[in-house]
Amino acid sequence: MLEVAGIGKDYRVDGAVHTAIDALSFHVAEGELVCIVGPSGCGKTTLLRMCAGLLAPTRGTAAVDGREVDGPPEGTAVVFQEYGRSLFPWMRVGANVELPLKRLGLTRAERRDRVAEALRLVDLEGKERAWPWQLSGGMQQRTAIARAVAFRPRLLLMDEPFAAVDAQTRADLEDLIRDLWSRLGITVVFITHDIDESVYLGQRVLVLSSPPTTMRAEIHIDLGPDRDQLETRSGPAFAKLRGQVWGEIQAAKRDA
Amino acid sequence: MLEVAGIGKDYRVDGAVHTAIDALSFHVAEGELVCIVGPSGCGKTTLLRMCAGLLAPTRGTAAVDGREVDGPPEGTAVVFQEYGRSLFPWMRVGANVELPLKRLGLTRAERRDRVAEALRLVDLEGKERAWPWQLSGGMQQRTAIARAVAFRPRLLLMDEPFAAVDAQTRADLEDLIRDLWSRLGITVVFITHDIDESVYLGQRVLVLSSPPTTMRAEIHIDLGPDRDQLETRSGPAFAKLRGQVWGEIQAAKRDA
Amino acid sequence: MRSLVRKALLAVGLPAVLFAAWWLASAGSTSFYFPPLSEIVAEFGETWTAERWRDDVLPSVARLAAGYAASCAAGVALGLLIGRVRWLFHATEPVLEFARAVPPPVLVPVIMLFAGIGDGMKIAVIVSGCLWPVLLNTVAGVRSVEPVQLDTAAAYRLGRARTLTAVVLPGASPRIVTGMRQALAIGVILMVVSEMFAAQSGLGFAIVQFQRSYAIPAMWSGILLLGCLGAALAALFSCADRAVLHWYHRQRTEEA
Amino acid sequence: MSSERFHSPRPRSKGPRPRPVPPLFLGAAGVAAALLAGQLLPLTPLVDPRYFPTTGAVLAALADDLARAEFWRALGDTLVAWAAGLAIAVAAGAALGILIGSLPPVRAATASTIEFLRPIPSVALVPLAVLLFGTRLPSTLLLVVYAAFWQVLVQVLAGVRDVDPVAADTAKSLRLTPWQRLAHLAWPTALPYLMTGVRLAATVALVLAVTAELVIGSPGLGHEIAVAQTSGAAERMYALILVAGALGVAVNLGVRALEREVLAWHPSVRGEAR
Amino acid sequence: ATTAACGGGGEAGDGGTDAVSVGVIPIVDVAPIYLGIEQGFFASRDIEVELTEAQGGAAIVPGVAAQEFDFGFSNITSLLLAQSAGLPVEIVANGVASTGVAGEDFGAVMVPADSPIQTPADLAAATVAVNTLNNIGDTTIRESVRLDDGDPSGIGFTEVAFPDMPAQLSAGNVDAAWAVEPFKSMIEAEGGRPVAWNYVDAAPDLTVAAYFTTSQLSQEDPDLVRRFSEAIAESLQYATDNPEAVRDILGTYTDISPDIRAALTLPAFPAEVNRASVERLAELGEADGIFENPPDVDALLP
Ligand SMILES: Nc1ncnc2c1ncn2[C@@H]1O[C@H](COP(=O)(O)OP(=O)(O)OP(=O)(O)O)[C@@H](O)[C@H]1O
Ligand SMILES: Nc1ncnc2c1ncn2[C@@H]1O[C@H](COP(=O)(O)OP(=O)(O)OP(=O)(O)O)[C@@H](O)[C@H]1O
Ligand SMILES: [Mg+2]
Ligand SMILES: [Mg+2]
Repeated sequence: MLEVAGIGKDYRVDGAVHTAIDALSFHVAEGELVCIVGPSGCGKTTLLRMCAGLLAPTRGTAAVDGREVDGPPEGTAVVFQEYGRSLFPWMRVGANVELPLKRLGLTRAERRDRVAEALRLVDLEGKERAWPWQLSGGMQQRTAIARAVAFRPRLLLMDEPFAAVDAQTRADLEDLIRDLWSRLGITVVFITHDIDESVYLGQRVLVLSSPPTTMRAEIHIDLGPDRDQLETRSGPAFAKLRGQVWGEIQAAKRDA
Repeated sequence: MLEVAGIGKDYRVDGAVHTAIDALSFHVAEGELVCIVGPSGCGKTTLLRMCAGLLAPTRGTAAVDGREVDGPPEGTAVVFQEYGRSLFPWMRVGANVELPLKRLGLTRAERRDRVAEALRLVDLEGKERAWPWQLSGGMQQRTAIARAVAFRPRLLLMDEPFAAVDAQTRADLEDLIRDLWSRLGITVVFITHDIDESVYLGQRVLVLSSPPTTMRAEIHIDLGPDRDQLETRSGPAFAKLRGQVWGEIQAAKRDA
Repeated sequence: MRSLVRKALLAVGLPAVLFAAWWLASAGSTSFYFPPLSEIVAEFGETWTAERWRDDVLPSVARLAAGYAASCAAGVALGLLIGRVRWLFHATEPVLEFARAVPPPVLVPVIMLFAGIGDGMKIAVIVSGCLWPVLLNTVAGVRSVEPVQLDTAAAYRLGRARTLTAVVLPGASPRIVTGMRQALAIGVILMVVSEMFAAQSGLGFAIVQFQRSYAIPAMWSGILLLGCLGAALAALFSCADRAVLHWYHRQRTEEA
Repeated sequence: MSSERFHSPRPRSKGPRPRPVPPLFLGAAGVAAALLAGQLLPLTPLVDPRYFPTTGAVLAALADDLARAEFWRALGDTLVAWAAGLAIAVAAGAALGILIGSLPPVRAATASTIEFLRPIPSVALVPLAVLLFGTRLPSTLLLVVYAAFWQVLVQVLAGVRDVDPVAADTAKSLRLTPWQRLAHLAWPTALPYLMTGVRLAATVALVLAVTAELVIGSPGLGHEIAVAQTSGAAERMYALILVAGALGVAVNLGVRALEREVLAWHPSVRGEAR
Repeated sequence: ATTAACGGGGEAGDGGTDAVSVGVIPIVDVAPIYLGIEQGFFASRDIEVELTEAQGGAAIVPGVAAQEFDFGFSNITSLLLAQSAGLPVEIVANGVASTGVAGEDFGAVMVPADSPIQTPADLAAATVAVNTLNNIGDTTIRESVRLDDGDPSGIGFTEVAFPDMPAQLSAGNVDAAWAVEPFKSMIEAEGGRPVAWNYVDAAPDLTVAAYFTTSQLSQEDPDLVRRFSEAIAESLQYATDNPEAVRDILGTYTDISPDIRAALTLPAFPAEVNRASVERLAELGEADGIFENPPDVDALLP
């Protein structure tokens, strides 16, 4: 599904070249759920934006379904780290969620249903007519998630999507994403800085190094398809994997 | 130090009145570190903005040092949840951090030193000349923290200040705040949605209910003054407190 | 209700003071070109009779409306195009800057060559001046649309047309409205200028005639009328602005 | 934000992406196209070359002018009136705009007066200007400043209003002094608006400088245009207009350079810089 | 040798030269004053003239009223208008006059070659371009139409600046245009033809324009005004005697091309204002209702 080959990105900063990502290669299979973790500023967002076709790589390529990415691939939804800025302040919450649906050839009723359902799933029922700036930070972030959910993408790219919500809501949203993923068979790339979350959610966790960024480790999460917030998290396998990821991140930071 | 008495806030939404905060009363003593947790959208940010004198309460009052708050009190620093928008895009990172120092009557050299030190503390050494939009999300958030740290406030109000940083950095920043707090004797009000964090950091954790918000619980964290990321967190007392806070939040959400 | 009264008082307060000052300062003036305000006011009633309104004022205002509407439409359309298509921006900029710098007294004869001397010419003259503030502001607005919003539109593949209408246009609208506000007064000015050429009637024509025939109080009354016209149009414009950009203004005035 | 943003999905192409054409070249191409149109249009039956001379004829007249000392003196006079008028208008417009814009009560109280004064045409003020200042530079300046000032003021007023609410809260919570809030919040926010205002005012000032010279007869390009006009010398008139237009283009180049400097942080410029 | 007194105001320097500023329109009509300066007619009367070229009355009349200019040049109807409106202006010297000969005047109502308009009466339902409405052009044209037994009330007068008339006429935007030199010659060069000689029709040897000042100056410094008038009179005489010099000097302050300069019809430059023609213009203006109060010709004339 998503094939990243030797991708790298240099930013020009005041004339000098700053290598954010050196070279990264990995593959995400169709219907897989991969989490990406790494130190702050290591290039996760950069990587995601290159995969989404929003940023041209300096070297290497990303390909979706075998086609090199040179613009956002069809059927992709992105939840941006800057959730607040990615909502359109001139549209109410409902319209924000509905906007991407408009080109899918749905009837008005279908769209309305999808919007209502998505908002219900992120616990924002009845907030259709609110303006984005009338929402709390976490509610804004959930609106952005609802927009992606309503779109029913084939490929879902999420950049720290639960950073602004409380622990309980976060757990609910994690289960929501896993549920959607397993039910609809979508492919998910999930950036997070919460190690527990990465282990709980993913089939695989990719750990990035500090910049110039390379792949530090690739950890398979063999916790099985059925996961539960209480049981899974309290098991010894979870603790072991958790420790493994934590160790890699610490090592990544130390090496910087 | 900070005395909140029967404070409440109603927002007008499309003509209707939406009670975000019903009534809250609590006291934060001089030199205390209090964490506030609560479900997403319960009014934490609203409360903080009222304490900071940025938002007029509908009822009740907040008072700092016995003086009712009707504008930002002197010696207060706020770290906003929308860290990205609270940085001035027309100033480089160094200038952003330096800005509040300009009215403190420091020499240029003193200011420069404070800026450099604050940036070093949040692990952004050498980023003085970068523009905010050249930083990753986590780096922007750390810049906002550095601005507050460099200011050396008497009262520090933080709204989910570590939401965008990775686990390791988060732990470092937690220790930084605890260190500053204990060394400088500042008063800290810290909003977070990370339960572990609230227990690890605070002397007291206030749990808010769902809107219309009231105080759900006030939990004293008797973990002593010296805390350690590994030891403290792995102790049974920590687990108990953690469970207690978690239970309250779940109950808060359930009652909604 | 109270605020309405307050607004009205604020709106007429300063003009009333200035008017009174003018009245006092000019009372007993013997200067030919600066007659007493009392004389001008007396002249106002005599000059601007119903007949004059029908024959001079209303046709002028109709031309103004036509020219203004055309400028806004053309300015926004061109501005969106030029602002979005970078090569077009660079290719057209010098030519447009050139056209902008040609003064109406030499431009009008050229316009007359192409558009004759009827209403078409006068409307063209109004457009020749009103276009620029709208165009420049639209281009600037389009180019400063929040990048994350453009990324969102691109990621969901909204398509050119929808990105333009749902994202770029509203994103640039605060600037566009500023341009339109500028253009309003310029339109009134060019309405007068256009009637200095090949005219037989009109508000501007009348003022110029008064000036030429040394009917100075009548000329002043015409200038007063122009001012009133401008203020009235601006008031209308503000209402429209509040309605169209309510999301923008409310976000900014909510709590301040 | 994104340095090399992909725009819309492009047809895929292997190999290096084509280098973008440099802006200067595109601008030159645009000018060339316009000049060519100016050459060809009068050769069609649409317009009469006697009244709308071909580019070639105009350039020839321009070459004659460039050799004359009076032309350069006139150009200098116009530039002085323009630069002085623009400087005053921009300084006053920016200062008053920031001030009025940051003080809501003042803003509310002055709004109607501003809207009343704005639509009063400078040309209607000609006799008054002459009466007050005679036919020399101050008269021209009065008209130039009166026209250009409003352009700057209105832009800056809108710019100050654009302050991001979170940034405003930040400034408040930092307890910045009123002066610091002006300098570090209102001013930078209004700056992109001001730059547009400067670009509008720059040409309006030029237009008014020329017009005032034309009508009042104070020395300058406008006066030369008036002489050419009243003599029926179409080629020379268009040559002089060409000069006025070229001044406009030059002014714009200057403002663009200034923009790149002072708005380096702004999305509209930073996307382009790379 | 002259010692320049500081400008503005024209106060007589003690025993020195009076600096005098004059507002003029850079057209054929003011050639004599340029000639007079060149010939030293002013210098010999201890006057140093500084000319300011304005586009029209909008700047000159207030300029004179504010004593920014000591003297100005304006057409008679405009001066009558100013006088009737209460502006204290006085004519001090003649400016320019019609040649008084139909077919050989410096201004005429022109039509394109193929126009159906043949006589002044045909203008009755036409659109006619004049440089300024409610001024000397339309009042005299109405008279031409009346004299030809037409009804002038139906004429559609439209303001078009003289320089734009040839183009507008050939574009068909107006049926006829009242043009003066050099534009009259230009229209003729394109095949246009005159249909009415409105100056000639209005009055014999019509005085078209004159030099004027404020009553204040003429009272304060009658000597200066007298010397200025004499110098102008001498200049007018010189221009009358040396038409070639007039054509030559046009090349210095206008851009009129040499062939047009050679071909154009020069106006007459009599030394004296034709009082009867001024009265006639006042009557015509009054008949057309362009004055608010009847002008006082006696007060206006020297
Ligand atoms: N537009 C830009 N110009 C220059 N440098 C940039 C730009 N955007 C990002 N960078 C740099 O690239 C590096 C990676 O940034 P990126 O936003 O991808 O990090 P991240 O992994 O998402 O971090 P975080 O977890 O903090 O969001 C950082 O060092 C950042 O400073
Ligand atoms: N400007 C506003 N207008 C109307 N309602 C508002 C406004 N700001 C906040 N609210 C509402 O007030 C409630 C509390 O918002 P607040 O931002 O204080 O929540 P919070 O506790 O900070 O949530 P989070 O953890 O998600 O940031 C929410 O229901 C929100 O919708
Ligand atoms: Mg990131
Ligand atoms: Mg919040």
